[in-house]
Amino acid sequence: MLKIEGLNQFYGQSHTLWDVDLHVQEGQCTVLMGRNGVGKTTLLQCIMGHQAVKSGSMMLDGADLLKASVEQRPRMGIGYVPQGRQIFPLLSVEENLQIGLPVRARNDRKIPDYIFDLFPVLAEMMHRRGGDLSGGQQQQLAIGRALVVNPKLLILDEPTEGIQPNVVTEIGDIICKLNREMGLTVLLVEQKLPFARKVGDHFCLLDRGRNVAGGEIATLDDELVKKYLTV
Amino acid sequence: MRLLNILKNDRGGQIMMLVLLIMAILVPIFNLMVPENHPLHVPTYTVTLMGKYLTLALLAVAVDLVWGYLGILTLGHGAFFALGGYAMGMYLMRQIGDRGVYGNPELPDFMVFLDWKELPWFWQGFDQFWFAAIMIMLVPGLLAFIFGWLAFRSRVSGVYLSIITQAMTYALMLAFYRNEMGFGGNNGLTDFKDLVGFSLQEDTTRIALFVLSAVALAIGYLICRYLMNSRLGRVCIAVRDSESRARFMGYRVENVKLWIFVISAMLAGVAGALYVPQVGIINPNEFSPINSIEIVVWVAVGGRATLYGAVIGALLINYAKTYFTAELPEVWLFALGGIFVLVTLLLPKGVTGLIAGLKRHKEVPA
Amino acid sequence: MTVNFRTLHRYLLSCIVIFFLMSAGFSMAGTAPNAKLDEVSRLLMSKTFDDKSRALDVLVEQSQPRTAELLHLLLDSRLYYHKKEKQLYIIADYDTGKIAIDLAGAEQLIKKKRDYKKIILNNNLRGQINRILAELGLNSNDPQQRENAVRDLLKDITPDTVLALKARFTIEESKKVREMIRIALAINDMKSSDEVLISNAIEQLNGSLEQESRGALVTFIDATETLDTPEASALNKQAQIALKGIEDKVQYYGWLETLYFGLSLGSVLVLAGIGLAITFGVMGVINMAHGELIMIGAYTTYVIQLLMPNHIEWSILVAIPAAFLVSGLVGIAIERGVIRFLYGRPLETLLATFGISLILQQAVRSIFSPLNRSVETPEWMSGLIQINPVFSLTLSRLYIIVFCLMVFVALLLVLKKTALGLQVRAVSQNRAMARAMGVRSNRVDALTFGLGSGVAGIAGVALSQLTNVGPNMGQAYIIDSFMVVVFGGVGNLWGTLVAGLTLGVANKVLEPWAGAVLAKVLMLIFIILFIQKRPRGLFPQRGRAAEG
Amino acid sequence: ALAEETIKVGILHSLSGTMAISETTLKDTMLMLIEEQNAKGGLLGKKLEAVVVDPASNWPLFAEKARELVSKDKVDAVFGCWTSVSRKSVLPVFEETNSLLFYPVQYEGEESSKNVFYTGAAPNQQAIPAVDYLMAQGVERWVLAGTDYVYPRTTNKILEAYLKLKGVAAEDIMINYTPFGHSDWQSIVSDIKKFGSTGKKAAVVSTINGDANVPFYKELGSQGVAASDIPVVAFSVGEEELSGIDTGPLVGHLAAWNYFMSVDSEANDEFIDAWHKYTKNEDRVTNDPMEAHYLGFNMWVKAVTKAGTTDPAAVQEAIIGVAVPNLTGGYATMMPNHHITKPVLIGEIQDDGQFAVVWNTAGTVAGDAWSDFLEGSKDLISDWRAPLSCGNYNVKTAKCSGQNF
Amino acid sequence: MSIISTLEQITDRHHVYPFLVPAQAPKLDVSHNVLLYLEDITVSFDGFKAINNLNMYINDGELRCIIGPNGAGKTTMMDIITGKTQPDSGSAWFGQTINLLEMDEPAIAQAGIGRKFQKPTVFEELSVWENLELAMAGNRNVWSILNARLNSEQSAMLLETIELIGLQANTQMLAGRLSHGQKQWLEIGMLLMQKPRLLLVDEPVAGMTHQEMDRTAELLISLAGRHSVVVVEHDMDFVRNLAGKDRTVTVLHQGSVLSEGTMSKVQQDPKVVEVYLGE
Ligand SMILES: Nc1ncnc2c1ncn2[C@@H]1O[C@H](COP(=O)(O)OP(=O)(O)OP(=O)(O)O)[C@@H](O)[C@H]1O
Ligand SMILES: Nc1ncnc2c1ncn2[C@@H]1O[C@H](COP(=O)(O)OP(=O)(O)OP(=O)(O)O)[C@@H](O)[C@H]1O
Ligand SMILES: [Mg+2]
Ligand SMILES: [Mg+2]
Repeated sequence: MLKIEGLNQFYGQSHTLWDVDLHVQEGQCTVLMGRNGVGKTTLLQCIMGHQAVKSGSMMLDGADLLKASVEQRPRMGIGYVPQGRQIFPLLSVEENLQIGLPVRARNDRKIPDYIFDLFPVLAEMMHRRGGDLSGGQQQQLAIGRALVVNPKLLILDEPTEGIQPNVVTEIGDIICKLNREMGLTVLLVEQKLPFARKVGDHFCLLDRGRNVAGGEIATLDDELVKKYLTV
Repeated sequence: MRLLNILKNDRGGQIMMLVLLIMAILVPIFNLMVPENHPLHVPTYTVTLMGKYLTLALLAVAVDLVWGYLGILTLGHGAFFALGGYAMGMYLMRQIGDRGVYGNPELPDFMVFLDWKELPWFWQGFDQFWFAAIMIMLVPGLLAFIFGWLAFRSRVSGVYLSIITQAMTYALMLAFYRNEMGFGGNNGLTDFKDLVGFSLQEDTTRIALFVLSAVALAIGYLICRYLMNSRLGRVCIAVRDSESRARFMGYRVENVKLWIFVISAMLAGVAGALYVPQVGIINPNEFSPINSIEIVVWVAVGGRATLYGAVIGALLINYAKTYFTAELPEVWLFALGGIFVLVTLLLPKGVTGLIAGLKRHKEVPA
Repeated sequence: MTVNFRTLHRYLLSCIVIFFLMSAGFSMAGTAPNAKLDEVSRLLMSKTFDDKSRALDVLVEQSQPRTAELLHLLLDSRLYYHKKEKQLYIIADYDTGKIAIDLAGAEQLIKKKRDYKKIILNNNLRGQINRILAELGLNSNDPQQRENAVRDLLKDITPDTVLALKARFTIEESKKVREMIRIALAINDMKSSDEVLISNAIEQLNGSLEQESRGALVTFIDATETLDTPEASALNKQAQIALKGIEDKVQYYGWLETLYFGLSLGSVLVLAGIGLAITFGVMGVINMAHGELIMIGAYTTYVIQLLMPNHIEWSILVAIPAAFLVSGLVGIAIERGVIRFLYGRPLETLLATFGISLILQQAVRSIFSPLNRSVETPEWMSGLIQINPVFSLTLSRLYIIVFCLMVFVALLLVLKKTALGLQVRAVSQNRAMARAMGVRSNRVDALTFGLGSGVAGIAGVALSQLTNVGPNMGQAYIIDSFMVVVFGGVGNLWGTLVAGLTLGVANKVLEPWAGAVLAKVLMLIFIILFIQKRPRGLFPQRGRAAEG
Repeated sequence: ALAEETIKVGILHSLSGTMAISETTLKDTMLMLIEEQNAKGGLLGKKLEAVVVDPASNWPLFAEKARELVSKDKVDAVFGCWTSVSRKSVLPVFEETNSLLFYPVQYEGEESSKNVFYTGAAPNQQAIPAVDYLMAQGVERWVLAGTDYVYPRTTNKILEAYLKLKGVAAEDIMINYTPFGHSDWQSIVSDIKKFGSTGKKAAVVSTINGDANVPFYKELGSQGVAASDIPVVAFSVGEEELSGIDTGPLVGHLAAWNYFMSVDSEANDEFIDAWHKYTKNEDRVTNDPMEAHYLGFNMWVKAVTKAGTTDPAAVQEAIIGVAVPNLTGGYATMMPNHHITKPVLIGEIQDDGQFAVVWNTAGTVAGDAWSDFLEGSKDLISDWRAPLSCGNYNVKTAKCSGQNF
Repeated sequence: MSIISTLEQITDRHHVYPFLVPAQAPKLDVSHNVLLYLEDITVSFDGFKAINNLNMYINDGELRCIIGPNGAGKTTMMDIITGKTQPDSGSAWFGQTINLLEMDEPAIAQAGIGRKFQKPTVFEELSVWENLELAMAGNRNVWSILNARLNSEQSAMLLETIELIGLQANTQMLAGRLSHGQKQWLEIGMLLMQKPRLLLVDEPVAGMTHQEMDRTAELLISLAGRHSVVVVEHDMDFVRNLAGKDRTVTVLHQGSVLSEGTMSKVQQDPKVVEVYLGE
């Protein structure tokens, strides 16, 4: 579904991503892994168009993503849960969710109920300002918000960060459910191995901006972990 | 030696000091020694003009100190400048003595014809230069202290602070326009005759004022640079970045802001005091909010948080103004406005940003 | 409550008069030349005002059927004379008109405009004419006119007028006019020496807010102060009580008036600031060109009036959408051309928009000249609603208050109820994330800035009715606009409304006490101190995010 | 070498900022006058050349630009300034460089400089006759409303003294000052209304300046203050200002000037025609300060011709006593105190934006540098002829103060 | 205050205005071996009780883990301790003598309470080095920071810390350009430089790999003893690691303490399992 090849990216002078390849298969859950600062977030930002790309190609279902503007990407079916949540702090929870409505089909511009089933706390806090929520609540809101645009590809940047364990489990279940039952393709950045193992089908390892390994999640062995995920 | 140390990592500052030094030596020579019709002769008109630019540059440095480094977008710094100017103006008025048109030895002319019977209390003492010299720093400093003490303690920040600084200068402007205030109303203070005994009409006095302005700018610059090179400077940037984080680290943000603000106001006061004898008039218009906004614009054009950028910006824009108002009197606002727009669009870091490239000066860890 | 469309009514009247004259003229053309009318003409053509005054006297003595008509012609400066022919002419429209009509109704083509000289009046003559018309008006068919006539006569009551009033009283049907006449007669009675009459008169004047009633009471009190007969002091007491009652009422209306002035000043502030509440408050652009966008709106009004010189009445209604469009488009151009490159650098927007404001000012100076332009106030907006003699509401201000509220409500709806409102807030809080949610930030920015600018333009239409339309008008409002927006709390429309109205009313309450300058200074000091108490304005953004 | 071919004339009027509204016209007037003079063959056989600068309504900039004109452009005379403060700002420059300034606007008086020629009205050429006129019309109560700066303050001080001298009681005088550009006149107009409704006839003497006038008159109109009830006589509202106001509701209010566009004279017709031709606009109006420049320029031309040189010292001497025709059909003469003689006219606003003259002084009035009604200046006289050569000679102490040239 | 009493105050030459009293906190007194007392604290936002009658005591030198569902009020509690939020009622004492509720943020920080925020907050426009330098303990009045110079000992300490947080390669980098995880480390480093008596650490390992977590845990454990440390974290492995066998773990829920005890005890608490741990 998403096919990235030979991607290079620079922050000013510093070369951050080096010829990165990433293939995300339809209906699968791919986990992007790597140490702090290797460029995972940067890669996702490139997919979302927040960072300019120096060279390389990026296709979504055969459409050239690089040609699409940032605001077209959600319309092409990408939902994004950024690192650090990026909630609109002064909008209410409801408004945070409503932002994505215009992307939905014309006759279906309402927040889907299943989001509140997934995250009951959102329904509870409907009218509170997003910025007032606790860190974990914000994270749930961010996932809910990404689901509003009816994505076919859901991109999550460390979604379990700061979330209570039972909800982490739940989020894992939800991702699995979305992925397996509703056929949503998922691209996930995750540091926590058990979680990654639980939800992921594929993995992709980055180190200092380069691909170093990838494949079925089962092939992610201790050696790789030791080499690329420990300090 | 300590002095040079201040400028150690400050290329722009070094060049500026050098230029100032050369100017302070050459300009008097070219004005006084070179005969009038020689091509190298610098007319007194130009000297005074340059002197004026230098005082404005000092003002811009003062604004850069609080805006560039501390993030306080002050839209009222003109007030401190004007107060310094008024203190100097009052001294100059008292110097006129009985040479006013009404020949009253005590009262300035405007008081005579508005029928004031005696000198108001706040005019007392201004016949002494030392007193005036103290007031030039003290009055703006005190106002900045009171204002800052109130505002920073109650954590007014951002645009709220900007707007109340604007309100401050606006209120002062309206108040000074009132003739009852005893500062000459709209006409302000004019017709100065001499400064510590030297006639303001003499070329030598003007040269002296010019050199004095250059020295004041240099000293002001060094003070600011010294402050910003110190850890205090880094705390300022930290405060600009995230005030609350700095507080949680134990810094008394309000005190840091207050002192920098006061120092900046005093520098502005000195600039105003040197400005007034060179332009020959001080009037409430100097308090006008638009003036204060313009100062900020100079700094932005030059490049924020570099100090020397403020100098460059002030000189550039004021020279442009002088030039355009004579060469394009009918449409010069187009040119000036155009410059502002283009600089923002094309040079996000101001003129100095263009010069210095993207390189950022960093102190190497000891 | 009487609506006083003074000018409108005068205008209508003179139309009727002209029609009358033209139809009457033909029938009179054949009659023998009227010697007296000739004398009037001669006197009117004289250079001295004394002669003209005498002409009026002659007119009245004669009680010509055409007296009223002639007087109206004079008042409306439609009466001219030919320098050489020494004859009076009526010229309906001197600037563009081609035809002059003499008193006999004969038309004549104007060959050289400068040959015809207007018959110039001075204020005394105008006063005289108005008095004559008032006396004539006493017998008018319109009760409103009769009431006005009596009110005019109040100013100077002579035995003649008393007779006329008494005569009128016996046949007068309108209750209001009768009441008015009663007051007039009572004022006259105050001068008599009959105690019963005076006592009744005081009774009658009790509660009357007419200026002259108060005057009569004051005079009476002053005159009887020193007399110490029991009757006189009783009457004096009675008069004082009546006066006190009147003055209390006057004071009460004085407060109402101050409140009204305050609200109207406040609504001007709100109108000026509310566009900025969007561009600055919501979008975060420190828009120094806001004042110039107001100015563009005002100039649009001017241009519209130029385009439809014969429909000044409607021009304002056309100008509102036009100004919204023009200013809005200029705003969009500014946004697309400059500001969009500056998002995330709010301080730089100050620099750029400052530059833009200079350019716009100079552009207006180059296109329209540096002079102020004259924008006419349509008839339906001028005049006042006279509630009573001491309290009236100026119509133009009333419209502006209402207009301000309408604009406010409309904006509130746009921001609260439309997707645009939500999107613009999202964009201003986190641009990158908003885009990642599919918000077309370019469009949103352009539209929002256009909206704010358009509203500024609308404010310009309103301001053109109150003040200068010139290249500097923007500068006059920019500071106040920022004060209002910030005082109310950035990003809060309600704040802007409340702040504007509060500042307006407070200013007007302070003004009589401190004078206009000090009042303003005090307001500024108040704002400074208030911000110390509430560092985020009247209606602050609350919550974790706002605290930073 | 080329520079010597022309005689340079400096024009120092704000073309931007708050004063551009008034001053731009004067710049055009000067350009027109210079063009006409060149068409007549120039001066002393040389062409005149105008040097225009923009002091941008900024007072220190006025001084700077004045110095630039004099020392850099080497102009022979400068025509310019409008506000008092701009004049005060440039005054030392002209005195220091001993060059000439022609100042065309009515002002508060209390000044007489060797280097300045005041071609506008002094208070005795405007304010006092206006009050006399109103008094003759039966006005008994007076509102003196002005913008808070020196001109209104001085004028009102003079008027107050004058009115009291004429027996007006203190409670019949109301004085009110407003800031520059004051735009909300509701309360003040309402107060005026109240002040004027006590039965005694009241009038407003307005020294309101510039931009504040439009909202003031609009408010008068909308609160229904008619000229026949409470006339307003203004000293700073001329045809130019009226062209920015809808004059319909203002008919009958007054202004006192030394010239009106509507004045019926041949010179005036010619001047207006020339102006229309020069500006290519039939609707442009003329006003009093324009006439002042007309007079000042012609006086300067005549004085230069008389002296045979543009040397300021020579011109200063030659110009005293020079008389040139004014636009109202008489003559204006430069007096020894550097003020000129002028007729005083009172005009009423008409609905076409013009003034109709309703009264005028029999002859011309000489401008008085020092008011006879002010304590400090009663004893001062000004005479720039030798041997006195002093702008502020105190007849009591026989001293001349404050000259350092 | 009435005008009269104000006047009296002004004329009373012995009256000392609060603003004239130097903002010097009294000396820390931990004679009862308790460093932090939180008693009966309640906070509500627009009617919502974020903290409800909270009582908690932290011993001197203790390492305390606090866990609890999202929105339980953990961060809010830290806000109260550090002076960011004023509670509606209750008391907070630092040692026996220092009343935290009467002090503002800088005073509290200077008294010896340091904090790491949930969302990493560093000075983005200063370099890593400068961030740490500013955090370094020392006199914080304006005059002394103006004259402050790094001595060699301090520099060495800085370098040591940088090494500890693994940012050697980024010393001169602007902190704003660090990745999320790097910022976390930097903030921990800043906290260390500050040498506080009490460290409040809000979710220090969010965004770190497992191995980094272990390092962090080690670091925090090594700090305990000399300092008191309060750690909020959702990662149970990390918490287990920290709490070891005998350290106290507090579970907050809906603004008050739900359960307290050793890790194993807490883990077994069915209420905790229900609202927090799951399974
Ligand atoms: N705006 C920026 N400018 C310069 N360099 C940056 C910027 N943002 C990130 N970097 C650098 O790019 C590298 C990759 O950062 P990125 O945020 O993609 O890391 P990450 O893999 O997501 O790490 P983490 O797990 O900590 O979130 C880091 O070394 C960081 O310092
Ligand atoms: N300023 C505020 N206005 C309104 N509600 C607030 C505010 N601050 C906090 N809250 C609410 O108080 C509750 C406690 O928040 P807090 O951030 O302390 O939780 P937490 O325990 O830190 O959660 P997490 O583990 O998710 O970070 C939350 O429900 C939050 O929505
Ligand atoms: Mg990341
Ligand atoms: Mg938290």
